[in-house]
Amino acid sequence: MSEVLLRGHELTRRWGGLVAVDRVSLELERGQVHAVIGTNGAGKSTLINLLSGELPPSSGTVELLGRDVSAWPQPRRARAGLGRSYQRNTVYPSFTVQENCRLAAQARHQRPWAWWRDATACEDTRAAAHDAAARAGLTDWLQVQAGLLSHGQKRQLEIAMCLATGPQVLLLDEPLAGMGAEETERMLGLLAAVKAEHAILLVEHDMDAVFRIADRITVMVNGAVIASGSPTEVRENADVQVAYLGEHG
Amino acid sequence: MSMKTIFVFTCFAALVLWPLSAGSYGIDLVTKIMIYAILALSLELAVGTTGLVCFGQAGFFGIGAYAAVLLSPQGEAAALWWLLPACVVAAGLYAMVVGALSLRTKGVYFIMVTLAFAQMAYYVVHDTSLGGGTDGIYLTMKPVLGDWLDLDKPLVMYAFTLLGLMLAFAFLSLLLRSPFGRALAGIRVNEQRMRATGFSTYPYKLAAFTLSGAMAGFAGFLFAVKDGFVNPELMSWHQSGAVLVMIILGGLGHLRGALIGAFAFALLQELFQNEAVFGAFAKHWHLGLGLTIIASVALLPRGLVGVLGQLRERLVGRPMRRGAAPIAEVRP
Amino acid sequence: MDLATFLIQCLNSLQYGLLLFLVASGLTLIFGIMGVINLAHGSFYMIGAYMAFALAPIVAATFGGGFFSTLLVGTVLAVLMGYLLEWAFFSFLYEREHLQQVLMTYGLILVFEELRSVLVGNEVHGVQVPAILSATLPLGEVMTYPVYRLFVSGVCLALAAGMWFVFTRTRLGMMIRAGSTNREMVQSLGIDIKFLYRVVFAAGVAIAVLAGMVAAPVSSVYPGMGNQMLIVCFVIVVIGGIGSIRGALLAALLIGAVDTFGKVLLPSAAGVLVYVLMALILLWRPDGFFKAA
Amino acid sequence: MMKMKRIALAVALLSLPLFAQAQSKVKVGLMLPYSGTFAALGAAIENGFRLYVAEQGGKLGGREVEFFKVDDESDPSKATDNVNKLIKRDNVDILVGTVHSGVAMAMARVAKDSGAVLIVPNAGADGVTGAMCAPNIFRSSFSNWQPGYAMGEVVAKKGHKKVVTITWKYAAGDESVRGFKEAFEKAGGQVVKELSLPFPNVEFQALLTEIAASKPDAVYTFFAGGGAVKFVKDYASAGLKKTIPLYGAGFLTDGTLEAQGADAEGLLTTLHYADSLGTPRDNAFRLSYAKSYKLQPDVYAVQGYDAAQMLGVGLAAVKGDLGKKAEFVSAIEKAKIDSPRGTFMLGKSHNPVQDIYLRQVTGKENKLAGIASKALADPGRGCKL
Repeated sequence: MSEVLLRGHELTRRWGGLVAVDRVSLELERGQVHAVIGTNGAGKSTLINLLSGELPPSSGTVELLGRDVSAWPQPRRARAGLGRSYQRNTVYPSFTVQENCRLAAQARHQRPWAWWRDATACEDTRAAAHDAAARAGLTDWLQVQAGLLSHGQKRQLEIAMCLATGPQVLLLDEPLAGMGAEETERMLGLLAAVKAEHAILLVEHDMDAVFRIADRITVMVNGAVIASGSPTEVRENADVQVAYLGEHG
Repeated sequence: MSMKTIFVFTCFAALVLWPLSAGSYGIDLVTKIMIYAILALSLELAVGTTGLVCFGQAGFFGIGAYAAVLLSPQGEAAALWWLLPACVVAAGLYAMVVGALSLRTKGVYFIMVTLAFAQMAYYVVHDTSLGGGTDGIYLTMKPVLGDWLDLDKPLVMYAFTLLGLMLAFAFLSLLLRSPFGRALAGIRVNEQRMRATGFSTYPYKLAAFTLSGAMAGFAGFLFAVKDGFVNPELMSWHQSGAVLVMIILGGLGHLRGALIGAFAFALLQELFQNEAVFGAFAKHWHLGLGLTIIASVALLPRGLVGVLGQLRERLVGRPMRRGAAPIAEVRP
Repeated sequence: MDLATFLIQCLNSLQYGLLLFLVASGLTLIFGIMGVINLAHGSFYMIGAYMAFALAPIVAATFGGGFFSTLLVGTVLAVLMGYLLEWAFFSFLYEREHLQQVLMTYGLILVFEELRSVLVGNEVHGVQVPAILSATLPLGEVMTYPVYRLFVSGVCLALAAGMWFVFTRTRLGMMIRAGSTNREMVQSLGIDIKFLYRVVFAAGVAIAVLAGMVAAPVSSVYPGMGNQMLIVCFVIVVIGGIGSIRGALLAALLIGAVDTFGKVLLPSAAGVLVYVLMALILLWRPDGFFKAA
Repeated sequence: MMKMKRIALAVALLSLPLFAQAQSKVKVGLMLPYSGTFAALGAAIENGFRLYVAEQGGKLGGREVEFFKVDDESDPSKATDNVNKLIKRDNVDILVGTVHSGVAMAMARVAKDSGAVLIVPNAGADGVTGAMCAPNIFRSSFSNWQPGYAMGEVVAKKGHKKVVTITWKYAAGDESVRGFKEAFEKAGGQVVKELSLPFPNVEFQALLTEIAASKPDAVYTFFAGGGAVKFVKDYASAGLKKTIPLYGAGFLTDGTLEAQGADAEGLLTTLHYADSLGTPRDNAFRLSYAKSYKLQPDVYAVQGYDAAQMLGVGLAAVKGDLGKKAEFVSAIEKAKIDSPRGTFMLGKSHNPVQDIYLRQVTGKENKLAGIASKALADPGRGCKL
């Protein structure tokens, strides 16, 4: 049966008088890609920030692997298996691909006290890093400085860094932004390949891609959920057609 | 062996051989510069490595120096084996308190809070009789280690300082390669990302800041022992500013930069003050120093460390293999 | 402290606070909008004071004017100087790390201070209070209050009002505010950001120079006077919130009060009070009173 | 030809050590502030020193004088290195310096350790000829205690009972006020309030209000340089000058009168020098100084001049041979220094025992108004000479 890894319950975030996220509840299951779509400013990124712990919610709770993690700071949630990527490229440009992944993998085995040890000599983090890079299709680029990668490769590296932390849940903020057709294909293939073991939340603007890959779709307008269901249900939902799809023609 | 390693080894070899050719003044001068190099290294750990721009390093330096004087018993020499660690711990403790509080702030605000805490230390010794007030206080007996280490002899002091510098450098080199150091590097470039990856960044930053302060305290201890005299001016913001200038001049993000910067800054002062070179104009040596600094900013965007790379680019047109990553944003 | 003394002390703190604001406002402008940590700001204040001293005879000889003509000439020169300095020393630095600018301004401090020594010398000088402002008002039984100090406060208030007006009511102010929040956006709006920065820098320098000139008759003119001002100005800018004019005003008045009453009530801790205050405020509000406009 | 040459060579070789003895220069290291707040003082001291040497034909004790200069920047944290620059790099025989007390304390420390002769031409820190005193450390100026003590006697004699003191919170100010208080309270007066503000803060208004509120009979103050200018002007413009007499240590009105203008007019201060002593010795000195430098001398120039005199006395006694340190020292100790300020001798702790003058500002000069304390000797507390 399906296994819920992350559950957001009645999450709300207010900025002064503005409600950026309004009582949003959702569940992420292992093996599923759950897409959140909505216009700019609909509150999608804020939702990711609430789930990952980057922002404290005004109200509502987050449950990770059955535990209430609402009070946990972001790093603790991350170590407990919550990985996220960012809209902007956040890879470390002066590090190589391998170092980027290794640094991410290190989050699980931090060993900060071992000041005499060479970070690169740490076998388990090295293995995790190589594994993550391989799954993201970057094995050939391991020794290349991240700043020199193409845009698509940087996005892949983002995913690889997420994977390197050994997460259960992946929160991906527009992984396809700014990609060409070929790069998009590669990324979708990558997501399809990793989804079996993870629960994935996908915030994305590329509708074709979303409807191709998503198992569930949640539509947000002005911070609130107006529809949620399978791609077919969402496609046929009248509110969605008016509020969102209609505009796009 | 990389160019980097060769450079560092050459430098240290030169420092080891220096007393053979230098007079007693040369030995004193280089001892002083090496103490400042340790101070610069300590700041490099905070600023260049972790991205914490500390404008109060002189506070920790001064606390190390004052601790050396105040903890020494009256009329007899203290034992080095406990005095040195005590000074380092004193400075480190203060750094820990300052860091614990000031790490709540970011950017320029952080710069100013660290300055504030250094100024507090400054005024405590300046305005109270605790440490002799404005006239400063003497360290009458230099610390000893058994009978065989006499820090009163300039050559012994030189060797001791050089050893300290080497150990500091080696320690930091190892530290930066270690998991801890890599995490600091990550925090410098993008702290948010590090948190999202699972690093609780606050303890990392606090640890780095405390280490940095403790190392500055070590430099302060050496300073007090070398001069036998400490004064509130050790903690003044001019000192903090000067060390910051050293590491920027040398090139941020490199341990070598701190070394080069400390030497360049001190030697430039020596040069422009030298009457044999500049005659009557030596009196206006600030002008020469200032213009040189301005020129170096204009011409050497990566600091003195980057000079070779820049030359190579100019000659061969090949980009550096590894550009220095930008320092954490200072802008609000 | 009886009530009369207390009120006089309040007046003192207000007057000192306003003077501090005058110097600090130029710094917060440059700091907040251009992101330049300008260590040389104190030097501009010093240059202003020396201008009031050194320009006066020259201005008197050429234009036959007095103190106010000197102010005018000095301000014009300051704008020119700021404009040229930005072009020569800062225009190529915006793409670099901010610490490079710190190094640059540190170099400028050394150069300005030494040029001062070469050109004007190292003596202490006084600047005459202009005759029409040299009167004093009685205050309490034994004290009098010089009219010139009131004039200084007046200049500060006028400047505060002027800056508020420029910021909120003019196109230039709009561009400046936009430029401080988003450089790229301003450029895409077709505004020449380079020119804008140059204007802001010139304005910041001019304000500091003006502050120095106005303060010269009460502060006198001596080597090292700029560096004394520098740190307290940074304290004000940071407490107030970088780039915030009203924050700087509030912070300056606060520092004025702490300094004034600290000396009287807690003389043994007077030096450290300002820094304790700054640390406390920043721990309470890590971004100062007001975030930049 | 060959023979001539050989003889010449032999003579040259023979006379070499002799010549060397007579011709080698005595190296004087001047460690003074050449930049920063005290730069003008450093220049005056050097001028005074060089003037005396020039008057002696460029020679002291039969040896030519060679100068080495180091800018001490008035920064005590660099002081030890700067002294070492003179001692170890330039191998100077004599150290002269400096203005800033903290720097002087560092110099005293090095002098004490290394045995080098140090003559302090200004810094008044009591400790230099107190706890730090040593046979090889001399002072040609004053101790902070001296003018303060003298003024304490003067103010008491004027019949003032309650006095407020105000100064910067730093060693020189504290020591001066302590000297004042000692004499003033011994004579039955009372210091009702000791005001201070952090160095180098110059915002006096709050404290002036405080003075006005406590209405003392008089105010005693120690300020110097820019702070002195501003204090005197603020004091006058606060209207206090008319109601509460202001007395100060001499630096309040030395080198600052031009800037203080009319606000300083009539002020009484105590110092070991005044602008118009009118003695033949002083007149000659002032004329000679004005001729050489196109400047009027001040107390700093006198102190520099006398530092050179003291050195001259010592060198003459040993005929230029600094190896005879004990004789050198005792010659200076016994000497009557024929200073422009009036003849003085050194006390046990090597600080001048000198008349402290009461001066009144008239025009742009510190005119002599009497002798505040005759042959006043610093107590040299803590000195074990």
